[in-house]
Amino acid sequence: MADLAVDLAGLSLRNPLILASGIWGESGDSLSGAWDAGAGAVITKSIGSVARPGYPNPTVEPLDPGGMLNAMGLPNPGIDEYPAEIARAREHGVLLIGSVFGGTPEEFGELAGRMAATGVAALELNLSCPHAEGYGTEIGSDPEDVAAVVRAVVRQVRIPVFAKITPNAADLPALARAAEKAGAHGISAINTVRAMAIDPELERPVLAHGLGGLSGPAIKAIGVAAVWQIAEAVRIPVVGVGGIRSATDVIEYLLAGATAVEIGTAVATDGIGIFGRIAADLARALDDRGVRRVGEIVGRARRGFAVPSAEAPTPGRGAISRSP
Amino acid sequence: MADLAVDLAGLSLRNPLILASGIWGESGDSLSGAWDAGAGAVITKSIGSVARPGYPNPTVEPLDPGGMLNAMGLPNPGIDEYPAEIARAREHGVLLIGSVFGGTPEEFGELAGRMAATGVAALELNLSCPHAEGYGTEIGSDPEDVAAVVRAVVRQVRIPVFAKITPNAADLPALARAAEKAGAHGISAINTVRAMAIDPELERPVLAHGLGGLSGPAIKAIGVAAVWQIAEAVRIPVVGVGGIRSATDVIEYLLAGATAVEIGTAVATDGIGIFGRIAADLARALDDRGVRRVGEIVGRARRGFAVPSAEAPTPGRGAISRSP
Amino acid sequence: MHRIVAIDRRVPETPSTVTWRFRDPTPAAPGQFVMVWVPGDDELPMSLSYTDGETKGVTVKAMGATSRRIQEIPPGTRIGIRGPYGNRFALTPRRLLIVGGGSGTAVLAPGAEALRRDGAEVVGALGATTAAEMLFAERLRSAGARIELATDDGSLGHAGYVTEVADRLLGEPGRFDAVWTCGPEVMMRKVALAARARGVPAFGSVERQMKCALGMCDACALGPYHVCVDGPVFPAETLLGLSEFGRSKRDPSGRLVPV
Amino acid sequence: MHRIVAIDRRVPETPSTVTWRFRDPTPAAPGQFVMVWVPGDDELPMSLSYTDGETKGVTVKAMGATSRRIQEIPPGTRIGIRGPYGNRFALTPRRLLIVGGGSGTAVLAPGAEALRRDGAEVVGALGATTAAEMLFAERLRSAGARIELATDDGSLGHAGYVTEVADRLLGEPGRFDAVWTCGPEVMMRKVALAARARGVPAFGSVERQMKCALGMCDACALGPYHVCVDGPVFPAETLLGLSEFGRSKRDPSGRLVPV
Ligand SMILES: Cc1cc2nc3c(=O)[nH]c(=O)nc-3n(C[C@H](O)[C@H](O)[C@H](O)COP(=O)(O)OP(=O)(O)OC[C@H]3O[C@@H](n4cnc5c(N)ncnc54)[C@H](O)[C@@H]3O)c2cc1C
Ligand SMILES: Cc1cc2nc3c(=O)[nH]c(=O)nc-3n(C[C@H](O)[C@H](O)[C@H](O)COP(=O)(O)OP(=O)(O)OC[C@H]3O[C@@H](n4cnc5c(N)ncnc54)[C@H](O)[C@@H]3O)c2cc1C
Ligand SMILES: Cc1cc2nc3c(=O)[nH]c(=O)nc-3n(C[C@H](O)[C@H](O)[C@H](O)COP(=O)(O)O)c2cc1C
Ligand SMILES: Cc1cc2nc3c(=O)[nH]c(=O)nc-3n(C[C@H](O)[C@H](O)[C@H](O)COP(=O)(O)O)c2cc1C
Ligand code: FES
Ligand code: FES
Repeated sequence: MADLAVDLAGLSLRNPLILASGIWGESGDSLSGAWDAGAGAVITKSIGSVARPGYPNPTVEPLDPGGMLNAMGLPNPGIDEYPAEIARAREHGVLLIGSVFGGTPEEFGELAGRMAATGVAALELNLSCPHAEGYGTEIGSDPEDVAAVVRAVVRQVRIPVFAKITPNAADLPALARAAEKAGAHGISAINTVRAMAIDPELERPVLAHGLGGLSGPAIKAIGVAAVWQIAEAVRIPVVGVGGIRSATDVIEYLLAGATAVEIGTAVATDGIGIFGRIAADLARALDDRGVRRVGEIVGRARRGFAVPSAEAPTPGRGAISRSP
Repeated sequence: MADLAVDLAGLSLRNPLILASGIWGESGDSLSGAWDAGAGAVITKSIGSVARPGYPNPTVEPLDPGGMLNAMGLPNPGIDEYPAEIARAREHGVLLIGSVFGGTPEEFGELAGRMAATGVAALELNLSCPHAEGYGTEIGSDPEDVAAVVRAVVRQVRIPVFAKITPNAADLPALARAAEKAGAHGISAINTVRAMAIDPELERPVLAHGLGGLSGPAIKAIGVAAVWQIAEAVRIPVVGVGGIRSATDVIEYLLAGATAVEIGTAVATDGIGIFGRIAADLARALDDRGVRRVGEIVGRARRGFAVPSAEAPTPGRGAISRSP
Repeated sequence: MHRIVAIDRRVPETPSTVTWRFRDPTPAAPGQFVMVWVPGDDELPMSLSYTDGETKGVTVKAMGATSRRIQEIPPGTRIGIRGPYGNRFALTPRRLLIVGGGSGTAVLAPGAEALRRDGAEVVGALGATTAAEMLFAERLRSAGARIELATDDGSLGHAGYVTEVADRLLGEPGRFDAVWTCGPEVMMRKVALAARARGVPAFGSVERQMKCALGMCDACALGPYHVCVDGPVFPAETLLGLSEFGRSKRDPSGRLVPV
Repeated sequence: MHRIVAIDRRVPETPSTVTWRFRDPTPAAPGQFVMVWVPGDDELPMSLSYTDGETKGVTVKAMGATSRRIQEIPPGTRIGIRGPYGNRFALTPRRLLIVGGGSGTAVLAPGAEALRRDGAEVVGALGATTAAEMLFAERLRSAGARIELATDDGSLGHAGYVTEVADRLLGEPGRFDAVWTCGPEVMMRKVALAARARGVPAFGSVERQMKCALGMCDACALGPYHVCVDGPVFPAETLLGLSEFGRSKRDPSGRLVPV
């Protein structure tokens, strides 16, 4: 049986399947439940400095085909209250990654320190907070902002720090490189993709917030592209996120260069049992291809691949693969 | 019967349904065919300075759910040869918009002048060309680049110029404002979304180019968000593109603020008859809601809409809609 | 993937509750709820008070600001519906006791009606603050249920808590093979304890903050459960085992606050 | 949405053609093609030379650099398949003449076999440059077709163009109720004209540059048609009406170049 364990920036994960931030992340019992269901690690919901109720409903709208739209508005009980939930999950033995969000590098640094003090094994920085509401950009869309946030955080903590990259930016490799240079230990990609639905009958936005973020299978190819580009640009590990619903999806991300993956929306569509199912399927799929450890296939899609020219036809591009 | 005609930056379209660039755009006969099928205008494929074969196959991969991945590599016969195709379509009476792409503002200006000389009614600037192959950014992801291109083009021509915006950028309103300020007469949004597929069995990218662009229903919510944001930011008309397959989709874009829309991938999934079908359905749908001219519903989803706060619960947000 | 329905009929039930009936052919079962979007206002979870056929219904109680505001919307208003979500009451009892507190009866009524149609015996103990607030007593009577009432102010039926009526009824050994309850959690806790004492299996429908209704966002976390997918109906034994039941719930930010 | 198949059998047919057989249960009809992706190399349109049952086949002719290169891939190689795409030969003729030039016979063979199984009469006029390059003559004979051959160098059958054989066969009035042809366009044009002269409906399968195979990218534009969805099989009358037929095609950039 293939060994699913992975080393992720020093964290020992029993398998590469991580619960994504914002899903089952409000209560310590839920975090424990995701762990019991087979997740290799679980990420808390993104915690800020003060309690926020988030946007009013509707905050979520399932879309066809295969998309999930949400604008929760980062509801969270604030860093004063949340450690109680973490304590509960830690008692349960959960491998925890604490997610935090802030508006400035200083706020990120402060939050990171307090989150680390709860005993989480690592941090994930949610860099997708709007710079200023009403404008299209996020703090995570500018390499310098990203670097400043990461620098402020790594100064405060001794645990691995993952920078979670937004897809709503032009140059994802540049963002990832900025985070790496500033001291991040890993990159998570991607967060949700800016999107919106309007009810054609009622003639108004469906979400109370209007704009939202798209997740689920509809964004898988966007996430895979991000991982592919980022894994080429940095040496720190990349965690792939976006639209994963099966072991095949996980393999696609691993081949693109992800060391581990996060699963979010599939918990809604397939139930929390998705972790156990994918872990079993993944082990079988690796066995079938004669792979003993997950790490062997990480980035393997790059083997023999070269970008062709669009200016003139290219002759034979690389090796031909045979069945095993 | 509702009047489908729209005025788009001075162009009189018999309906708001435009054939998107890169679809049925290689031959004059195909452009004519799309017109005969009921398109309100047709856009040529993006033409450059010299003939390019594009990337080798596979250049296209249909994805589940509802996505189409492509990396054609901007194949085109070049501006020397292409005018013959335009002449053929013009003879047929087609309302033509010429799309051009270039690597620098100067090249765009030169191409725009030559394209305008063929007698097309308007230009669309494809601003999604990679700045430099291998890097993640496009010439259209930087507001200053966009402004420089638009300035170079409007100096050369006297016909309306549409800047086609990439979704692979942080701040779409900023790009649109830059184009508007530089003299563009309209904004088209969006082009394809950066994406990729890896074959899990063969362990290699499916497209010869590796990275590609996602189109089709999977990106509709991304396109609607872009139009919503851009329409708020500029005064020039916005043309909505991305994932349109039905009259309901068109209405969603119109409500978000689009004056007209473009249809691409649906030609593959539904056939060219999609133009006639949507036009008929759209007229019926407008009749049903008592709308006489398409223009009446443009941007109407903004009526009474306000962004709520995520920091504290909001009381009643705007009017309640009743059935007619 | 919500759908739009128009409120066909607006039925004021009591001074503080109103029922909206709307055409919606999507099948639903007693106990399930829908997310009701009042455009321009909020989206709230609402149990279906009518689950049969093509005309469904929800019964809205004026509780906080939102539910008060939306009570006023007139017939013809178009609202968005997602669902039905959640689990259902098992329609297996042959001798059922329902214990409804206030608008909680709305959750119990469609299942009680279904069992009556099926020939089962249904007894209802319904409580309200005052006579005018008594909900669905007539509806259940005309379905053939035996109904006993209680009001806090004694204006109708027993003067006092409905749990006292329920206690008395449960005191007749072997009379019931199941109890369903919905109402304030303190009430449901009492009913659950009484049923446990008599060895009668009981089920309660609970409410928690809801956002996604899809088992994803964790807003409705209740111990290890998510009310939106694992509930809203839980065995009373499960509820009694939860430290939060009857004591705390989460506010929209996820903070635990008293119920 | 391609699928991966392994080449089960590699059958060298002539010095310049090889057939790949592979398991693919997706139904297909004679005349249709698939997009064949040779990983690490190109993706090319290939007509199915075997359309029946679960084991399909394509017959690859060494034409340019790519088709030469991929001819060498060994059995066991996994390739990607999309499709089948395009239209089909109508299986209605009862007295069919097929006229195949070179590897074009591969396109005609499965339909001819199907008609034979159905009891129809099939006569084949097959041409090649030389005897060794004659494709599928035995296959069609064993299906019960009467086969007449022609080679440019006279090494087998009639010395000269296969169109001369076809002309002769078509000269027998009323003998055929349909003609199918596939091969170089100059050849197909001659067959089309001969069939028109005799009043026999004819159908030709044509090739053009292909990228999407979905009727979107316009690479395969042929007059007002798209070969990938409106073709590859066209009535000969349609082809004769197209100024491009037998004269020009588009290169990968979309430029019109001579066929
Ligand atoms: C599964 C489910 C089914 C539901 N079904 C119905 C239904 O059929 N009919 C219906 O009217 N409501 C139902 N609700 C409750 C409804 O969704 C709202 O929570 C309720 O209308 C209050 O909303 P509000 O915004 O007006 O009040 P809020 O502003 O949220 O609260 C106002 C005040 O009411 C109190 N309050 C809120 N909810 C309750 C409660 N459940 N019990 C006691 N006090 C409360 C609060 O503590 C606060 O003091 C259901 C909830 C869930 C989770
Ligand atoms: C619908 C369709 C079905 C096809 N079915 C088959 C099939 O079953 N078997 C098969 O081998 N090929 C088939 N082809 C052709 C095949 O897809 C390639 O075009 C062919 O293999 C040449 O590719 P290449 O890259 O090797 O040659 P290129 O590099 O494209 O061309 C090399 C040389 O061959 C010439 N050439 C290319 N194609 C043709 C042609 N069709 N006729 C005459 N000369 C040509 C070119 O002009 C050039 O001189 C089909 C094409 C289409 C569109
Ligand atoms: C309801 C919901 C809430 C989310 N909340 C957060 C959050 O608080 N912090 C964060 O970094 N990402 C958040 N995300 C993004 C997810 O972690 C993930 O990046 C994204 O959904 C893509 O993965 P998926 O397709 O598997 O869901 C949220 C996503 C959803 C659907
Ligand atoms: C095969 C293909 C080729 C395209 N070529 C071009 C192009 O040359 N120029 C351009 O501006 N956009 C091009 N596009 C983008 C489309 O015009 C359109 O913006 C995008 O596909 C989204 O719309 P859709 O979902 O309706 O296809 C192409 C898209 C596809 C699928
Ligand atoms: S409401 Fe989101 S998990 Fe239940
Ligand atoms: S191959 Fe693209 S339209 Fe035919």
